[in-house]
Amino acid sequence: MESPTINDLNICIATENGTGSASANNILFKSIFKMGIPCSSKNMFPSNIQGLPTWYQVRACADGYMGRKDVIDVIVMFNDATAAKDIYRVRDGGIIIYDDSTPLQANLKRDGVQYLGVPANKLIQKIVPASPLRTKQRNMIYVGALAYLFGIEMKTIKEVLEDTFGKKPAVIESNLVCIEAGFNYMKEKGFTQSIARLMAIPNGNKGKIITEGNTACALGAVFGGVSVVCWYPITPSSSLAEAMEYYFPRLRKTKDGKATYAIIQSEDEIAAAGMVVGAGWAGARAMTSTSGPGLSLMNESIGLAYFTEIPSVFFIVQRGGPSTGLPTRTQQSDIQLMYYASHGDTRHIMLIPHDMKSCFDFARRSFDFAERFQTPVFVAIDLDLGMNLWSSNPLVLGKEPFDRGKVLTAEQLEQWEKQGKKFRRYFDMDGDGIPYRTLPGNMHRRAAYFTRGSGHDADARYSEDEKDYKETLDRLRRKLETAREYVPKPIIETSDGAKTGVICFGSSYDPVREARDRLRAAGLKTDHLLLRALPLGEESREFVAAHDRVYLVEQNRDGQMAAIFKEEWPELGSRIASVLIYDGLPAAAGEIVRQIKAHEAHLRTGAEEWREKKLIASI
Amino acid sequence: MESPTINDLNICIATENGTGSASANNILFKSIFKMGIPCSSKNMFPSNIQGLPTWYQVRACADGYMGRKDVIDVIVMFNDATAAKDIYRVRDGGIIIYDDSTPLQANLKRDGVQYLGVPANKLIQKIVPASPLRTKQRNMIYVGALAYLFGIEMKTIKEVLEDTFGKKPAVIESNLVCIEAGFNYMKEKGFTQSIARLMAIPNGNKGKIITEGNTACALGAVFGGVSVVCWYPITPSSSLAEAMEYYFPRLRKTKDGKATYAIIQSEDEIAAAGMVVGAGWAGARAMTSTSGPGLSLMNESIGLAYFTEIPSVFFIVQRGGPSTGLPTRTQQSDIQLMYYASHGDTRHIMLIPHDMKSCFDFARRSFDFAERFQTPVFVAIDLDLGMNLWSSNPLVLGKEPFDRGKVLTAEQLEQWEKQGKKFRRYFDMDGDGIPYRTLPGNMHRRAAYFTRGSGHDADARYSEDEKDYKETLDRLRRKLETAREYVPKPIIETSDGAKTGVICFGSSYDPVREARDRLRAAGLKTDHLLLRALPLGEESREFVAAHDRVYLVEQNRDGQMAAIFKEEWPELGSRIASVLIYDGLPAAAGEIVRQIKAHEAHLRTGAEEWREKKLIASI
Amino acid sequence: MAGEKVNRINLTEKDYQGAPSTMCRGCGHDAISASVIRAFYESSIDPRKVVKLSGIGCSSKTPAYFLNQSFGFNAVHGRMSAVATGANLANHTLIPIGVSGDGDTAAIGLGNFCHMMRRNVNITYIVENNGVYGLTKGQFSATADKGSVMKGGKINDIPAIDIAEIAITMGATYVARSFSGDRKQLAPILQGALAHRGAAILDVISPCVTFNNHEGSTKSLKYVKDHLDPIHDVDFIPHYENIEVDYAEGTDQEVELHDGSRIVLHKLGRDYDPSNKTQALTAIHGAVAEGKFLTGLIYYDPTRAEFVVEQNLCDTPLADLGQDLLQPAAELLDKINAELMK
Amino acid sequence: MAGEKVNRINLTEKDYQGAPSTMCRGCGHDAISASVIRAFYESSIDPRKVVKLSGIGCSSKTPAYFLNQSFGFNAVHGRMSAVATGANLANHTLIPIGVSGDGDTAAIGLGNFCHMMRRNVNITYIVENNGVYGLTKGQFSATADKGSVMKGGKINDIPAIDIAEIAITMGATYVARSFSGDRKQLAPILQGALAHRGAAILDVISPCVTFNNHEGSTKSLKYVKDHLDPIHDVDFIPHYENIEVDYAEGTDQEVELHDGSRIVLHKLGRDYDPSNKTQALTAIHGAVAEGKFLTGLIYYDPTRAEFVVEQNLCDTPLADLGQDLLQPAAELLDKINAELMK
Ligand SMILES: Cc1ncc(C[n+]2csc(CCOP(=O)(O)OP(=O)(O)O)c2C)c(N)n1
Ligand SMILES: Cc1ncc(C[n+]2csc(CCOP(=O)(O)OP(=O)(O)O)c2C)c(N)n1
Ligand code: SF4
Ligand code: SF4
Ligand SMILES: [Mg+2]
Ligand SMILES: [Mg+2]
Repeated sequence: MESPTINDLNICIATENGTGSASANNILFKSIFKMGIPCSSKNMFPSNIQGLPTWYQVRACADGYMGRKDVIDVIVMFNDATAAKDIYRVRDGGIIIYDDSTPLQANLKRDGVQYLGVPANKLIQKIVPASPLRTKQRNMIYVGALAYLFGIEMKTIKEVLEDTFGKKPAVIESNLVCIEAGFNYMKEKGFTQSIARLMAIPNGNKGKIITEGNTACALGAVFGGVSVVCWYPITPSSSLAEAMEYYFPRLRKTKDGKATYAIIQSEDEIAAAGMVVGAGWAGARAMTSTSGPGLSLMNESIGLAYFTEIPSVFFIVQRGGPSTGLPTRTQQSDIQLMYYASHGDTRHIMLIPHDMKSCFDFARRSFDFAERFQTPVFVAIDLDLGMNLWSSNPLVLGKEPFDRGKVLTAEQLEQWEKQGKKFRRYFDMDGDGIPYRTLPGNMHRRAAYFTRGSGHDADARYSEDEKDYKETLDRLRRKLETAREYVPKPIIETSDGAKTGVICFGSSYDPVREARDRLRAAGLKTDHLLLRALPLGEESREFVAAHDRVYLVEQNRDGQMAAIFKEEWPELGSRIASVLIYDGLPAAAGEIVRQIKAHEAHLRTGAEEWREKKLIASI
Repeated sequence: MESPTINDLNICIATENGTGSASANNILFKSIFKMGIPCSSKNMFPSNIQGLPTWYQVRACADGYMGRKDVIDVIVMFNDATAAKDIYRVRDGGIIIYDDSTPLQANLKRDGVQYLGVPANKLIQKIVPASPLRTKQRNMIYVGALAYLFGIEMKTIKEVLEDTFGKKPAVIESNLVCIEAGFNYMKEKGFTQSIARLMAIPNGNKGKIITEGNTACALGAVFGGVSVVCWYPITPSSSLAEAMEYYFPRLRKTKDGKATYAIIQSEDEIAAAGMVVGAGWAGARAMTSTSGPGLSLMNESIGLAYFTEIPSVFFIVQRGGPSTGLPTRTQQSDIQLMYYASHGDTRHIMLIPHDMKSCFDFARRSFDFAERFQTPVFVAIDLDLGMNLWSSNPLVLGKEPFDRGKVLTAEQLEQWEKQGKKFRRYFDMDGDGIPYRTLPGNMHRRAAYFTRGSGHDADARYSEDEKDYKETLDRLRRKLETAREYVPKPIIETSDGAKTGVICFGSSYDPVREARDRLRAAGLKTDHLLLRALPLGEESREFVAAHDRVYLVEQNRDGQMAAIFKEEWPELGSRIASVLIYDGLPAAAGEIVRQIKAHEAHLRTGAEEWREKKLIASI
Repeated sequence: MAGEKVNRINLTEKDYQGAPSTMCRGCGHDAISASVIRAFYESSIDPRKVVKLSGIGCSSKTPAYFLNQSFGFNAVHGRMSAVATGANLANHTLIPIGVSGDGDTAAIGLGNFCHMMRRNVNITYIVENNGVYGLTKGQFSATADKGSVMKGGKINDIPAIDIAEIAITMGATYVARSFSGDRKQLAPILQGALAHRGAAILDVISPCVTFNNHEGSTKSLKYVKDHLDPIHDVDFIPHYENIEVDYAEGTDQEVELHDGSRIVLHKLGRDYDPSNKTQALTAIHGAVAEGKFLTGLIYYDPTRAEFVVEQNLCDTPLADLGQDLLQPAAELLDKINAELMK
Repeated sequence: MAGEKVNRINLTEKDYQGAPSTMCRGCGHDAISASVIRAFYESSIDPRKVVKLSGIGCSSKTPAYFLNQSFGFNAVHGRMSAVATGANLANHTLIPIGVSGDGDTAAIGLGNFCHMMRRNVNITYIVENNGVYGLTKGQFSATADKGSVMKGGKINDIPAIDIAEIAITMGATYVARSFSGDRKQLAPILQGALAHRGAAILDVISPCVTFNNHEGSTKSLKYVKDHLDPIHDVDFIPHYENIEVDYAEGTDQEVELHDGSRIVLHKLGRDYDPSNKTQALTAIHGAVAEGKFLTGLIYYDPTRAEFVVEQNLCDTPLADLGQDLLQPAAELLDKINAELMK
């Protein structure tokens, strides 16, 4: 028998959606958090409103790893539809908690695990009168059971109930009764387990917040001064715009109660993008948020913004593609679509947050980048970052003034005239590829110009001249080159003498951190580069160049980010080996370790790899 | 004074569009063609219906190069608006033909060229009574003038007039009078020139046809058995669908006069793509044709077709991007958008014709590929191929039967059942990634299945299971790997011991051929690979591997095809140097030679190149 | 099985069922699926000749929950109308039933939807109209009424699109409105739509019990029930039933459909002629002004030919044509070559 | 310059001109541009406060050919309505004039166009309606009449979308139809539209002399002229002119606009109340049935608030707000952090 770990536990709760388990899971997770234990949660929910399977994982991890863990210690098996598979989700030696109101069916029995029955249905029938609430509150039973088994403090649970339900003592009480019923039942039965114990860490999570990337992005945008938001509902990005709908009225009203923002649910994504382009053109900080299918639809308007040089911000919360794919699962598979979005030669600035703080910061600063570079800017996250709860240090508002970019007011134009300088909308006066602009409403007689997505010259006049055209394209490329130095630099961690590098971005960060620790323990030292933006910069090149082998971890099938590295630096391309996770589940350290070890065990040259590629997909 | 070349002449005609010069230019080009001289024409027309500048180049070339030539021998300067620039388009020693009804303005004079005036306005006033026709027929004057000067036979011109205007002797006559007026004027004036002479080559173009890529593609599709065509007008692809509208009624009616096709002008590109997907699903050979902006809009539906595995063909006639860009100029800048179209992990089959015969053949076979692989297939051409007139050997109908792919009829299903085989829509029975399908209307009781763009299992059931999902993605990738061996192979030309390779595709083929000849003459032997499809195959890898340096010629700013090579074979990537042409004009050998020579003169390593990249755009 | 009722083609109503529904318990959409099953059963339509089409949304999931033996296509958001048009061209002998939502049809899909109706594409197109985006959790859709309240309290400030009004305006030839809970009305209307050749648009108010069933919503179950305004009672008489109906003079009206089936409208207190476009629109405007849901067969135009007829397609479905008919003879290419030599 | 006529803000009509047109000689679009210039001049609107918006097409090019001193945005095909909505939100003090084509608006742009009207976005939106795609060389557009003949001889087999009808149906608050050749009618209608706050939709029949001016076309110059059916003569009286007009009792009707300007409608033989939606639609249907172009101010709804008003925006344009108003105080973030600790 193993001796219990302390604060190292991975619980998976299998329920049916629409049964109110979200509330129970939330209480469970927050209670562990409130005990001061580092912890994270992952919600694997269906693209449906009621009746399909859903899994929620809560991971307590003394070492502070926040990524999903693929090894499950305990499963709460409350969904009959998936039970036959769920019993194999738990590791050998793990625990299965099930409702033994009726006896366990034969096909749900397996060896090597501990079954603990709690008659949730029976208990709940006693407590809650027949009502729609009953199904919902039945879930509180497992909260109590888990609390008893692993040592989650009832006092903390009560606190969380109070935090959650605020001024509704009846609700607090009714939930508490159910939780206690689960707790007491386990206690009465004298159930024990020996795999893990949760122990409060005083001040452990003190000062920490819990939030989702979508909320952090929304707050970043609100504090970043966005004033026109046009969006169309789509999972997993809806909650970003909805968080803005929630915070805007609280944060962005004038003294006389008027709005310093407009937030519009448009009729589709094409309209949302069009509105953003119109608003950006007219001078507002404007954004939209969407996911894969919406991004595909926005392609044409993104090209328009690129070629007419209109600041505009696109928050993309990635989900499982292609097509409708898995709308409620996570991927990083729209990297190439974002970077190259639209027809013709286009490349775009992308900001890639990896935690709650960078979600907030990058969202806030995205408008600075968009206005500085007069171009579409992507803020790229994914469902894992966007919709799961993450613990984080508090969000901090940077003190920098907004960068509104090269906008000329009527007064400045007057100055320019005096200095004999001429305002030319698309002229590269500073050699950085970025021209000056004026905003509609500017009353200077030289302010007005004509914007068009068709060929134009430096004075914004219609032109089909091949030289004008090439000049525009070259300048746009120059702008991108300027951006390389400007966008958030990667964060690099080196350890002495490591010959192997690992690169990742976004929600892979925590799993990769954990994987690297495990690899180090197994004898493989690695350096790390956390990529935070595109276009790529010199630091990334140097990092690849400095290592014999670089593992690029990403959550898609085709190694999309690796392709961008290879395009930039073909001579370094063969050092890059892709670690690819694309089953829709949040990345887990275990799989990363597995792939890297497999690769190390069987090092291949580029050409061999190419020949093998054809087989890889079938493995 | 130079002695005249024989059958080597590059004429540029500058007019205003909407003035009927198209007709004159056509007569001119066809007359030279009819004389048996290898020749080509390039039309640089505006995105406007009347009143903007347009240039038409006719190149006679004894050596048979069909690409645009950037050195102009003669310019017909019939557009006042562009005259000041046009005089510098002609090479030193060249000829300017202008209308000297009024004296030449001072700013239109330059040294080193021969001015020949023909009073077109005055002449035409005498011949044609004041009527809208007058402006139009004025253009015939320069046809006559050129005929006299360079020796285009009047008898051939007459033949061409007859071919063109068929049974309208009055029209033939009225045009002829104008042509003769130009001819006779030059003769009377005794004008001579000594740069070039056109001399008939008996049977020179015998058996050759003249057509446009859009027509060749349209015919390919019609003979390829397409039965549902849904399109939305957009230059330069409209004439592809319009050619189908022309040929369908002639070629594809049943005996009782009913249509074996439907050709629908849809309300937009999203509808066109949606209709094609619906028709492909229901079993028709279905296609659409569009250009960049339409392709951007079709992104979502393309992903749907990819993930649901529906045969569908997308003809993309590329134009100058990004955004509206230069709608009437040529580029190859939608390569990445096509190859990666839509969100999520997607890669598509692309067929890339380079001449009229391959336009026809690939268009025809695209439906075989689409049905064989149950996936979207792109036929990628560009404005230069699509809308310019090319001479070609006649189109030949291959004898192969249609490949309808793995479609199971009710009878076959019955067989399968007897053999104990089960029809599973998305099951990889053959290991090639390609599943079997049935068509709606199949009356077998096991035929029906449910198609969806969301996650599904091998039996086409809704699934969010991570294993089902990964399996589907892996199989789709496997399908692409199968396609590598299947799509048209590149055409490779080698010369003994060349260490330098050149790769190109599509409309670059002829200019590259010419450039290679010039380079050889200058001492640089090159091998050549004409790429004809994506995904890339082993032959392309071997070609790159076999050369120290490979120039990849493409008509875009960002080296989009090079990026795909680098993604596939990073270890070979640093051998590839991009030759990039992206000013909207058809590729010309001169520029290709210039870039390759410049590169040879200053060979760079990958890393240096990367550092220089930032500057390149500004050169 | 023994003793179970069968229809004319020997199928039981069960044979028209689909996979178990994953809608919320009580969702209007499930009730509509039941009516769909009923209608197909009653009309004795062979499910293997039917294609089920949809977009994306809760509503759009429902084709999986009826007619298991039919091919189905759950396309992308808002594009069912285009996909259906394509399928119709490829095989006009299939019987297409489309299910969409108010978001799918009236928001993102509006343009394509309108053009499908303009073309009079043959389809039975049901809009399961709940005034919200169900699947994305309750945002207002374009059919939410001005003043209607969202679950969170937000008030809608833009007027609703009336599906029946826009359908009539854009050229649909069979336009009806009904209520998910009224199978008695909905099933015969559906049977009529299936017998009609052309764009049959059914605006079926279908309360979303999870996100739009509260006080303040004008699409809650209660609100809808309280505001129904049926024009007439509807009966369907299939073409193969040679029934002579005894019409009450002046109260019943018969509408003959393309396949010879008939719809009988039993007057409910007012005169109404569904073939009059202006009158139909006026009636809709009147009901909307009173906050009522006008239900019944609102508009019917038997005169317009369906889309594929206008296209002059050969009788064999295009999808079934072989190379012999799809590929012109090589000599014809030679002829074209000859022309291109001129 | 001396002696040239100026308007109230001291500008000559020339000051409202744009770059030289690149339309075909005789194109209706040029005539409309001239009316636009006239209207702005007559209404003494400062061009620097105007934004010109368009999609893609011949028509959409025209904003470059008037009001040189105004900002212009020639966006992508069919999306002007969305772009205009965004610009309006960013700066509601700008005076937006949009020019689009029948393809741009009624084909690819239809969905977005409808939703812009549903929102009653403030704009003067002109559809230069020629029944064809001019810029892509003469294909049928969605406003081509059924039976109309294309230059090559093809006959259109789908009914036309009537811009005025759909505009009224979708909630536009000022809907007119006119003819490019009738500046006397068009200019005052334009002035009225500019004075109106909300979605003003002008369906202006504008013959394409190059691709749709032949026998058999129902949008040729001749055909249109022969089939005009004006409801009334129209006069515009700007708000600053305190004229008391002597109305002929029963024949003249005055319509007051949001800024106090007035439109005077002089009856032409029939009673017509532009504020009655159903009547307006009926009149359109009637005219369409007779193959006529009903012109004049067809519908006007002064009661609905424009979109930005519904959004409760602050008076300063959003685009002009500084960091002080756009960025909440750091303490507010601290408060939120505290909430997120729960
Ligand atoms: C292009 C695209 N945008 C957004 C979505 C997200 N989405 C899924 S369903 C839906 C709305 C469904 O509403 P409705 O059509 O009314 O159906 P209901 O769920 O109410 O039955 C949306 C916006 C999507 N799937 N695709
Ligand atoms: C997305 C997209 N599709 C197609 C086109 C090609 N296109 C340019 S203008 C036009 C039609 C214009 O017709 P209309 O709006 O009626 O304007 P008109 O030229 O008749 O004034 C089309 C289809 C385009 N530019 N963008
Ligand atoms: S969310 Fe609403 S529409 Fe969707 S299934 Fe539930 S009740 Fe029905
Ligand atoms: S093509 Fe037609 S619409 Fe375009 S400019 Fe010419 S006449 Fe006008
Ligand atoms: Mg809905
Ligand atoms: Mg038009």
